[in-house]
Amino acid sequence: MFDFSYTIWILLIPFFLFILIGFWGNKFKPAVSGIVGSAGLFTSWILSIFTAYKYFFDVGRVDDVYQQIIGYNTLWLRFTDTLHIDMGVLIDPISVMMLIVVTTVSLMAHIYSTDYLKGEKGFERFYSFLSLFTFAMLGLVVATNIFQMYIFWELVGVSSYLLIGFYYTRDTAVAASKKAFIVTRFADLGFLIGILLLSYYTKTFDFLTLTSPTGPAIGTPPAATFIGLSVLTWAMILIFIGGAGKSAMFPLHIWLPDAMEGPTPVSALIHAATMVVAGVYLVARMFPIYITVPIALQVVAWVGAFSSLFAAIIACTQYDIKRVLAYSTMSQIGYMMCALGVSGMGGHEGLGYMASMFHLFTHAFFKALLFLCAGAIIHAVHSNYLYGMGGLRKYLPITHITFLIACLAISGIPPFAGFFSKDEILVAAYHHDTALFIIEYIVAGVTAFYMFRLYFGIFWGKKQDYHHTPHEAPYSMTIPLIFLALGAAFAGFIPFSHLVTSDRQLFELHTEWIIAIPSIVIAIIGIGVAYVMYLKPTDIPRRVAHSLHGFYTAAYHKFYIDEVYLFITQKIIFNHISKPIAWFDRHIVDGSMNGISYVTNQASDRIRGFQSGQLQQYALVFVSGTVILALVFIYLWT
Amino acid sequence: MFEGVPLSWFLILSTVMFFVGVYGFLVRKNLITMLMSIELILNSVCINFVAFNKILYPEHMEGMFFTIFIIAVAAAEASVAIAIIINIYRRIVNIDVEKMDEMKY
Amino acid sequence: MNILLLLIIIPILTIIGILFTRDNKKVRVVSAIGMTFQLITAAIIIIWYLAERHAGNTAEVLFASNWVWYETLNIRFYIGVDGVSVAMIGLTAMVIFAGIFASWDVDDLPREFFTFLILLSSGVFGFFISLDLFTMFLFYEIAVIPMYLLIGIWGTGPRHYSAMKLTLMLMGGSALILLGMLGLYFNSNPDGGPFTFEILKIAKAHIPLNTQLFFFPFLFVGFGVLGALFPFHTWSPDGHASAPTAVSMLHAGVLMKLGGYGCYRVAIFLLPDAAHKLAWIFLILTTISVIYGALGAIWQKDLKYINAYSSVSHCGLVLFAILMFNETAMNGAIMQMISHGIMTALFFALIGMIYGRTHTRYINEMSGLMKVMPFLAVAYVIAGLASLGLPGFSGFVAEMTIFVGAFQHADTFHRVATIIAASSIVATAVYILRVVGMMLYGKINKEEYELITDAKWYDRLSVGTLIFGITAIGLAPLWLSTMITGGIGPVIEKLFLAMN
Amino acid sequence: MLMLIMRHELLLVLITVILLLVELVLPAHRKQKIILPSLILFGAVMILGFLPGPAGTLFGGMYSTTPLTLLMKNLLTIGMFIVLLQSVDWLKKEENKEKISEFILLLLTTLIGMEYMLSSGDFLMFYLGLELATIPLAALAAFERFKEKSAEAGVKLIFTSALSSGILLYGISMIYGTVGTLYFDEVINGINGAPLQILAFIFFFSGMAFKISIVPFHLWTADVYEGAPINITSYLSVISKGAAVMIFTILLYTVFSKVTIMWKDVIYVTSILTMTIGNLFALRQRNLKRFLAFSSIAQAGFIFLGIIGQSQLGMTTVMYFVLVYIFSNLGAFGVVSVISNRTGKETIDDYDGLYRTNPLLSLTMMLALFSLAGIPPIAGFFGKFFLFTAAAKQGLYILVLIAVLNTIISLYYYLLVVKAMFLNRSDRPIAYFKSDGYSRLGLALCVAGMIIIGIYSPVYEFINRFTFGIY
Repeated sequence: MFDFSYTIWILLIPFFLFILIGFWGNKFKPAVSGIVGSAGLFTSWILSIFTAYKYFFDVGRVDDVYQQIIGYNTLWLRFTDTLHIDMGVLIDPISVMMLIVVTTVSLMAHIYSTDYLKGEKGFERFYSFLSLFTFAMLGLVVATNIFQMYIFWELVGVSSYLLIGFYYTRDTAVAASKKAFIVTRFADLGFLIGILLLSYYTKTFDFLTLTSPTGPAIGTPPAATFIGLSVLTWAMILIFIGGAGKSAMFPLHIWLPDAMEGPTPVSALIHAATMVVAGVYLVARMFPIYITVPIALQVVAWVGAFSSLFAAIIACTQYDIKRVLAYSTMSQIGYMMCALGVSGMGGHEGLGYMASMFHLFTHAFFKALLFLCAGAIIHAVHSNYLYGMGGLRKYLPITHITFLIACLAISGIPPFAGFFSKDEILVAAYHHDTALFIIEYIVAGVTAFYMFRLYFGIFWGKKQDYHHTPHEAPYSMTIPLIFLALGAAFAGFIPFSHLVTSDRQLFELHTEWIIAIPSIVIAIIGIGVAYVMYLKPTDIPRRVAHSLHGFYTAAYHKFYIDEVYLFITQKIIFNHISKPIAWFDRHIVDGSMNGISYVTNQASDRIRGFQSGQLQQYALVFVSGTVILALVFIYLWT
Repeated sequence: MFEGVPLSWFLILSTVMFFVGVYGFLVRKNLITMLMSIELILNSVCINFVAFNKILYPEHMEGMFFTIFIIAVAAAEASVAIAIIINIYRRIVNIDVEKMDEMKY
Repeated sequence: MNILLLLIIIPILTIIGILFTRDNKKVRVVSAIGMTFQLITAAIIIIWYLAERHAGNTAEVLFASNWVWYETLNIRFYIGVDGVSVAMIGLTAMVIFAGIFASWDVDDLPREFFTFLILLSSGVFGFFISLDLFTMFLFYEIAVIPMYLLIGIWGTGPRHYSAMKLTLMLMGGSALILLGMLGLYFNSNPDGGPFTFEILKIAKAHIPLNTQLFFFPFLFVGFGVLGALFPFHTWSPDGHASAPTAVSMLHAGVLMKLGGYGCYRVAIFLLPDAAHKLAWIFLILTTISVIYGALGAIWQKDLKYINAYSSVSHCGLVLFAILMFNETAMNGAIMQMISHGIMTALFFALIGMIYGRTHTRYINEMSGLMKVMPFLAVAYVIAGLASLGLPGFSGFVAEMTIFVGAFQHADTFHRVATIIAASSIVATAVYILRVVGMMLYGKINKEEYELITDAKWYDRLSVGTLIFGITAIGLAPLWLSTMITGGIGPVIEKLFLAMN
Repeated sequence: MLMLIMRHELLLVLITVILLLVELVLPAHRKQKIILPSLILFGAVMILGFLPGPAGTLFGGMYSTTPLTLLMKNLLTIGMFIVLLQSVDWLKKEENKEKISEFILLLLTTLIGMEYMLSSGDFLMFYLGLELATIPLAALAAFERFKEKSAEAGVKLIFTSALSSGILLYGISMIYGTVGTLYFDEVINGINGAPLQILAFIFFFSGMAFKISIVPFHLWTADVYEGAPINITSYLSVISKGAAVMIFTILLYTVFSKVTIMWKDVIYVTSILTMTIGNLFALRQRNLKRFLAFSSIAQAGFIFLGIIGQSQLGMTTVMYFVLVYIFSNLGAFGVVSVISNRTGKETIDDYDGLYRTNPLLSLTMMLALFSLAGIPPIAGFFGKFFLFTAAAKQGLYILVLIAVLNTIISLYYYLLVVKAMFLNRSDRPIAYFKSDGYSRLGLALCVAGMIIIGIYSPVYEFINRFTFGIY
């Protein structure tokens, strides 16, 4: 058996980079940290490529079943004999796939940032955080038990917080980072409680035990129920809430658009390719259990579907290109969630699972690419806003081409990567539930529309008079673009059904043209509409917006979800819970304590009359005291 | 000459004297008078002792001795008291007990 | 000669040294040296302890020595440590060490300041090593009283009021403890023989249930006052707000732990049946403190108040976990004590340093400090992340142990309480990030802040020590938890017997 | 050598006579030369007192000593010695110059009275001792002839004490009436709890309670303490109260041992009253003498917790606490007297910022106050703790609870003084001064006592050995 224990270094290298750059980064020139960081990450990228090769094509498959291999495991903290947190590396198809995704995109982001952030204050800080994030994300994907996953889950959360707040002097950035952290934190609470419930009934954290068909969760599921649903259902729903928080599913999505305040490479890495799909990964990881609790799976499917539609609609109305991409990310993740929701277990039943993972993989490429392009564009025109751009294809040829590829990919135009994965998702949905299928189908069209709205808006349209002519980004930025573009173009040809499947057994995939053709058609329709509306500056968009203005404004204001949250946090929690508590503490609790002393003093003031200084009164008290005592005790004792 | 007088008479007398004394101590404002009331109290005690000794326990003379000592001590007490009263009189030309409340509360 | 005695002798020697130091500036050096030795001693004790255990020494307490003190009353000077007290000793040594450096620039009566501070710490050490209720109580009060002078003389704000309130409330607690102690003493030997204050002996005695029910509230509330048990926590915000830096550190970091430790070591351990009967009342109270403290902190504007309320919340968690009566939760409680001890000490140290530079503690008057004092700011962020329970720092380990342990309780009521308590982590995140956002991030709002200098070497030393502590526990918690588990074994055993 | 049994009293009488003679021969302008010899002589007596000697009864049982009473006398002499040391500074003042010897002689006389009272074997001796201990004190209270307050204190003391002794005598007379004897060891068998005896006991009790200043018989205390010269105040509050406590405890444990149930309740009620009222009054005092007066009242209430223990433990703890109390209270009064002699300042507000000018005095004061409040590791803590133990042994946990809550109140007002000295700043603090050697010796003794007695357990064991078989 091949020894995978070296895989721990895939995590540890970024960790040590974090320590190294974090502590001593500011001792050298900024560039040093960049180079060191990228070099370090390159090694762990190589390692993961090697691992993938070894696993998929050499040792991973034993009689047509991909093994789940514990590459490395060590006891980290012990709660009880059965409940203990281990730190380890679990090697199986999805984790290896994620290793590739994370290291690749992260490496691209590293290289890209060396020029993108050149001269920024806190360059080395950025790299240390980036390494921290990479470490956390890798730890998350290779987690051997749910608690290890939770640990790194929190870590990615915080590194995302730190990176969003990278421009900490910008109030919007600070607010965004805070929002991101708190919203995900709130979701994580659900995750935590889910873990507690699950572990209480199954007495284990270990993924392999949990997901084994004979394990305590699947083999002998707990009988207990809570308001109609089995505790297992509750646990899985709660865990999904955690995932939904990270993956910006409705209604926990509000942090994602604001998170675009962070530097663009961060958006590409964290908020497009890797961290936001952690929720999908989590559900996939627990999939064997989800399959046993259909209700939870239904929740996953519908939340995913709704989010994808919801986000797609909003995306059509936004002008900040990064926000558009953010909403499209949300929508695509909705796709993946939905795919998992409609999936079954095993063989062709598990198509949705495979498709979801597939889409995750391809999406990582074209979405990261889109963001990096956006970065290049912003780098060139120093503006995030669509109406500040136009006709850039002359100035930014490479960016233009790569952006176009990415758009085609995401719109699902063959032969680009998006087509294959999205198609499988639609097939799975079609076979499972028509309603979901229709939603996703519409979303496919809308996606194509808003993506090409961007494309035309940026690269065509009327030429703006830029105060200094935009210029193509340097190689360190364009190379990643090209690399990712290749991925976005050809990743679709990877035979995923032979690699990543729900029961880790390969099955044959046959394209169902009955689904594929219409999906291509609607994509093209979407593109066509965008072409009509945005290729040349016309007033069609305004008229369209005006014709359905109520809906439009609502969508433009993201359906006022933020306002709702603001109301809850500011009004309810702040003014109607915390403030009263503070008051109560000061006046009631504290007041009662002070009251005691006040009463005592009062008492001592009241009885001062006894000490009147009058000798005869003293004598009177004396005598009466004697008499009273005498009477009382004679009465008592006889 | 006291033959046949029952104990209770003495006790009643002494009790009356005692409470008269206490009463005087409590109401008379003149220090000297208060001193006299004290003497009343002490004398009531003396009567007690003598009566008990004579009628109940004639074999020992304890009561008698005690009485004598009480008288002596009372004298000493009175002398010191009067000395202090004189001193007070020197300070505030007055021996009204109610005037002596410079220290209170 | 018992090595534990060093923990008391070194402070006394240090105090003598201080009193014989001529130069006021030298005083701090002397005390620093003394406390360094103290830290080293503590480290040696921990290592030695672990070595002993590793060598298979399974005695209930190690380094025990037992001298008769008051023969006729059978009062003994009985010292010894188990896993729990060893951990607490380590915590105390670390905090007092950091505290000395944090108060490096005390210029008003430094001699007295350091004397009282070290006296206080010696009381704490004595408390943790003593296995005889009498000596325990004695050291407890020694630890409480210097607080009055420390806050009253060197404090800020309404310091006289706060000092008086704090002292009286804590002494009120100790009064209740005294009563409970006497009750234990006179029931320590139901079947004849001399009465005793020795904890381990009393633990063997079978105290009738009614007696237990009578005395348990006294002991638990008595210690609970110091453990900031709702509604007896109100000394803590004012006290911490008024106290000088080092005192807040020591007080929130160590003294409040005396309460939790006492509840665990005396109330629960010696009166298990009553504990079982009455747990639910105090469980409700502690759950309230956890949530209440966290939500109360959200509104505060004064850094020290924020931290005080978060201390209420965290210490509430300690008592909460203790009342769960199972090994994991108990383990978590001890770890939470240590983690919160270091963490909050770090907080107060930083607050003191920030206050010393900006001369305000109101977060809405500060902004953008990250720019001018990066070290302190980063340290503050680290402390904040630790306190909102981020993996990699001690807080996470402790809280997770508590939650998992508490959730293992068979009774639904307890599990619901656990969920409620767990939801405090969100509120914690809210107020921590609020502070970080308002105070450290953003643009500098006053031009005089531009001139602020970053931490001096002694600030860095004290902060660094504490950060090292939280990260060391946070990254490799296993040794600590194993050590503690060894310590709480007997308690759990006794509780288990009581349960059925 | 039967007389050796009575050695304490005889020695005191001896030096009293010697001093009288010396005083006769001394010329008027060299009166204060008598201070040193009298101190030396008294010190010698104090040391001689500790020498082992026989114990027994004299005069057919009227006078009897036990090792315990001998110990008590020694404690009293120690206290007395400290008081003398502390009063030297005051005696040397101009207005007292010609009354030095009177002061010392009267003080010695009261001590003789107390010692007779302690070792009295029957009520007559007891009464004589009591009066001998009281009457000179009245004279001493009115010692400062030119101060109205002093005279007022004298009046209040002499009159109330006369009344109390009258009532006490009435009680004794009724005991005599019902029992037919005055000898303690015979009275014991006669006591059977008849209503008349209850009445008698209550009268007797109130007489004693007056000396110990138990609520409601305490009202004279504050005024007399305030008016009298400070050293007399400290003497009153420590020595005479201590002596009264000791003899009272002995009488309760021996003479009234048959009717324990009866006096137990009385003690119970009065001790609660005393602690609470005393504390409540002490809260609001600004004059330190008055303040200490009420604090000493409260302390008396605590002492009753020991008495109610009614066992060897009770006796020991009471004795032990009195010992501790002597040192603590004398420490406090010592500081007050030094400051008042030098500056004439007596209120708490005058003490603002004292620490910054006179650190040592402040530290001594703080130590004494903490000892009174019962803060470890000072002796007072142990004293109080053992008192509570004694009470708790009887299962009187409620009483103990009330007591511990009272300690909180007392802590509060003791801290008020500490606050004044350490925390408060004053624009006109008491200037630094160097107190005289005698007072410093006295204070040093007190501090040593406060620190050693508690931590050094043999002291307690030593007392415990003597109290064996008392109950």
